[in-house]
Amino acid sequence: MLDQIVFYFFAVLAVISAVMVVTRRNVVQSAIFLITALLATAGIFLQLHAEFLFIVQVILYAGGIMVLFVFVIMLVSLDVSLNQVQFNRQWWLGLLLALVLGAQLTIAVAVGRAGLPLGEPAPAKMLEPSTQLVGRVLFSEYVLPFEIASILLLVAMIGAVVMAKKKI
Amino acid sequence: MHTLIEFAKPILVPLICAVVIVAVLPLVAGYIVLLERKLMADMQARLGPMRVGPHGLLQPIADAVKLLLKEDIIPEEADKAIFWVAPLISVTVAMLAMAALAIGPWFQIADLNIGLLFVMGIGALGIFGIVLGGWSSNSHYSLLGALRSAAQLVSYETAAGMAIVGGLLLAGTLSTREIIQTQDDYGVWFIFAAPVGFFIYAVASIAETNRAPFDLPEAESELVAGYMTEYSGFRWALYFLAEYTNMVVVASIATTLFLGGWLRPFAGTKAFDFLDYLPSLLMLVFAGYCFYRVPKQPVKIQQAVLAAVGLLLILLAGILAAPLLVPAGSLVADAKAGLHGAFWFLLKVGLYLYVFMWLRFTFPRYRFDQLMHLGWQFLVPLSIVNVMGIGLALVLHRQWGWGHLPAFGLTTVLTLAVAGWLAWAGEKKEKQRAIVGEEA
Amino acid sequence: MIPTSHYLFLSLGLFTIGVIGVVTRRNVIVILMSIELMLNAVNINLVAFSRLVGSVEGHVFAIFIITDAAAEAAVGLGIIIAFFRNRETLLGDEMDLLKW
Amino acid sequence: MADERIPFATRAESTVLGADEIILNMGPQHPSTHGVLRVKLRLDGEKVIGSECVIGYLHRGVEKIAEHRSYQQFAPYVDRMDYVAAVSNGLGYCEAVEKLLGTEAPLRARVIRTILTELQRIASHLFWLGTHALDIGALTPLFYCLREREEILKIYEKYCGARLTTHAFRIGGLQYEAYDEFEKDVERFCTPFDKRVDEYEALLTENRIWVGRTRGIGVLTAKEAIDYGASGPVIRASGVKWDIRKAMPYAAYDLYKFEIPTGQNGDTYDRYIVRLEEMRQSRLICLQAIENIPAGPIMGKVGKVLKPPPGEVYHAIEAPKGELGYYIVSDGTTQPYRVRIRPPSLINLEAFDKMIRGHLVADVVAVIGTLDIVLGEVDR
Repeated sequence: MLDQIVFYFFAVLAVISAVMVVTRRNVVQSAIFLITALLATAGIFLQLHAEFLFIVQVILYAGGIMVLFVFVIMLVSLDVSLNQVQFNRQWWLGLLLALVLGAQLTIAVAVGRAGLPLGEPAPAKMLEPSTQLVGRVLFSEYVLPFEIASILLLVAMIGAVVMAKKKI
Repeated sequence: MHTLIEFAKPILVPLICAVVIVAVLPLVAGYIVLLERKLMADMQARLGPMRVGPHGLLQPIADAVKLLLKEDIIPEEADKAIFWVAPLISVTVAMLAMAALAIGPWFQIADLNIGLLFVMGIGALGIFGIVLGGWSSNSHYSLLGALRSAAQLVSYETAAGMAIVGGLLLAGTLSTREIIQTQDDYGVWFIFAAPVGFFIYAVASIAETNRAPFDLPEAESELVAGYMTEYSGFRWALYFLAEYTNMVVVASIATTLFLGGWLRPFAGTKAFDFLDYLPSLLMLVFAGYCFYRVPKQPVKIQQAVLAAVGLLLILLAGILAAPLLVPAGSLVADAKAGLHGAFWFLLKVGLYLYVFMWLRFTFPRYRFDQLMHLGWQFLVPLSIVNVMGIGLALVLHRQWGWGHLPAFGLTTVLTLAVAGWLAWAGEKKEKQRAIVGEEA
Repeated sequence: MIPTSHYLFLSLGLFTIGVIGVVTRRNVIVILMSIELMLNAVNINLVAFSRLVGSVEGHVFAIFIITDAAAEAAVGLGIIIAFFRNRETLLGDEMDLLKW
Repeated sequence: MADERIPFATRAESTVLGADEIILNMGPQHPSTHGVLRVKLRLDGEKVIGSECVIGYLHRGVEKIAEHRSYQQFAPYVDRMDYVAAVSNGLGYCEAVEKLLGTEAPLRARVIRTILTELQRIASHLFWLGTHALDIGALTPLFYCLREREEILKIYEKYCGARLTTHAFRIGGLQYEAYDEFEKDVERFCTPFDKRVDEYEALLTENRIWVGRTRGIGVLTAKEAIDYGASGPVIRASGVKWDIRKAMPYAAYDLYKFEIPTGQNGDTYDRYIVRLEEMRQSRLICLQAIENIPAGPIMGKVGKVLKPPPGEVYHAIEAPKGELGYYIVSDGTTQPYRVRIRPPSLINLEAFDKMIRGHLVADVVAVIGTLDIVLGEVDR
């Protein structure tokens, strides 16, 4: 019961925040709603017993990436963009295509859901200390992707510095 | 009835703990402020608050009432909604971080298996309160203060995180409870195994809580009050509460990870069991001092308040002593772990905070670029070296069978050598820069 | 018990909202944020399936996606800053130069 | 200073990133502009690329008031200029008028004047040290300094009844004879004062953060210092051995031995060292002076109504902040025709822009602090 309440609460919160992200005029408000959406997702992770991912989501996504966003939003001027038209001229076309995509996915899931068993088939015991488990898998089977990801981060860091610096 | 209690038990205990924390924390923060003012006064050859209550003991309450009654000013051009929400974010996040901390073996809201990571991560969200507050005030000072603050927090979180990783390598777990248990098993606090890590965390935690000498975001003489410039009254008080809660949180992390949490000094040694009486004795000494000062108070009511404080301390002493005096096996004797654990934990937190304050009264403020230099060019490399050193020590100890002392001694010396080299190189570079600067 | 398909519906809902944001908004920062939303939706999917199958590999991939999102945000925001510095605008449809 | 570098149009929409430079207005209500100085800073990020000081918020027309007061009546007004060193202001004014009259105060009066002025120098420097350290973030030195300053103010209070705006001297000498315990009080203050200065030094001089915050900040070379007309500790820290007490001795300074401390780099750290050393030297002067205060009258032969012969005079003294000069023109009446005051704070402040350029916002307060300005004196 509690499980259901938690899930649906966070799901509704995430969807509402997501809608707010794309509709708000003020970018700062968009960013705040994005943070809420991300935190709601983190809550869903917690409900799925993915504690480590929950905290990664909070630290990295909400605490790291979004700080970057908020930082940049504050650095660039807002007053001008507040008065501009917020949507593309062909917004209806985009919306249409996006909705078509959404409909396709919905149909796909709706059709295929019969093949999906209900959740929670895995023994809960095995998943309990997910931190250790994730660590073990990450550093044994996925060591190469892990290292590649670190290289990616390094490259991104250098790229960001090169991009943002006035003169090098 | 019985089933109801059984059903409610797993929820009830954390709930009570949570309510206690939320209810008591503002009071504690107020008294930390009083303590800080008194200590500052003592170090600066003056008296500090003396008027409200005996020795200013009721000052925090008076301050709180004043702040509640103050006008809540919102700047005309401010982004009102965000201006409202920002302090709330700060406070909520700071209090949420307390959830995973184990204040004594009995008092903990939730023993998460990501414990320490949770505290760190939730603490990282506090930055939004600062940044949004600074931005929404629509003032240059606030914005600059907020940006500085954000940059500072992000920078020093790296160093603090790496320092914590060092400690976690030793503990092998993230749960706060198990970390302390591990230190009990080892028979040594991690500060002795990883002194450099503790040092890094201490410095970084001061910077993270925006305390002097790293209090640039609210550098009064430069940016007025940083991100809090436009805040007043209760909202300002919320920021203040968040700041002091954060101090308690980082002190608790340091206590848990490096200072042995709720463990008594020499917890494993029977010969030092007399230390169990120390808490009660300490309380009695304080109580005695209170009673000694009672006749010297000028007003009746002040005498009464001071006597009440003394009685409270005696009561505490009694509570702390009771488990030692009754025979083992009864419920009261079992309470020893919880009560004394909480006492030692809080004592260590208090000492850590004392060092915070001491530093604040002694040092001038860093400049922003110096702060960044210290963070990125000294603390971050050193913390990485520290992690490698601890890893090396663990390999030496576990796989090569070295003793604790040679393994950790060697790596600590190595780490210190790297620290010395880093400091020396930084100095040299600084000098070169100065020379180039003069020529240019 | 919550059926796994509910997670999928939530995920695709968030994803679609993200797509709508990307294709309709003009502000580059909002577009970037919508992309983050889409990545986030994918994460829910991965974790839900990971729960279904009973392994943690989904978590590992979610971590990789978060890493990727961080890298993307860093570079993307760097580009936005550089662009804003030169053109003083944040509108995506005015980004019509390949170099300056 | 007042050139048109900064068009001070507040660009409300200017952002930190959007514009290449932002303009930050510091003051007049700002905790560390020492009163009501307003500084307009042109910033590139956090780097100062230009500045302009806006003064006059405390202008009271002191010089104009002088033209409508008799010579004696004007004396209390000068105390209100540099209110943390009121005694020095009074000394300069009294000596200038005496010079105009062609008389000199008796030796006893001059010695007591010297003692009080040197105590004032210590008090002024103490106050400077406390606030300067506070600006840079060290809280504690302020209270140590105020503790010692309090002793000096107590001596003043005993001597003339006032602590801040003392009006201690009269034209022609002194109004009050030194009270009975005067020497003892001064000695009781001076003897342990050396240790007290050591205490401040222990807190600051070797402190890495303090050195980092002050060394190389606000550099003024010897030539620049001379060009800007700087004086006092500001010019001495640049390596120029210029002290009016030695160059053109007044009061009783020619009787005593003391050193002129100088620095080499002319940066904030050197000015700090120079001022600390000056406090030590002032203490030595006081100790020498109280050993032997000559007996005799304290008031010279000056009439009740002062009518100096027509003419003009310029007299400068070494006030704690630098050369404090009085230029007085007399037309033979009881009131001065014109009084012009050369306030050291104002002249030193003119070097501010030169000193701050290229440094960071945080250094602004350090540089304002190191100049040791008092706005009452800058604006008059």
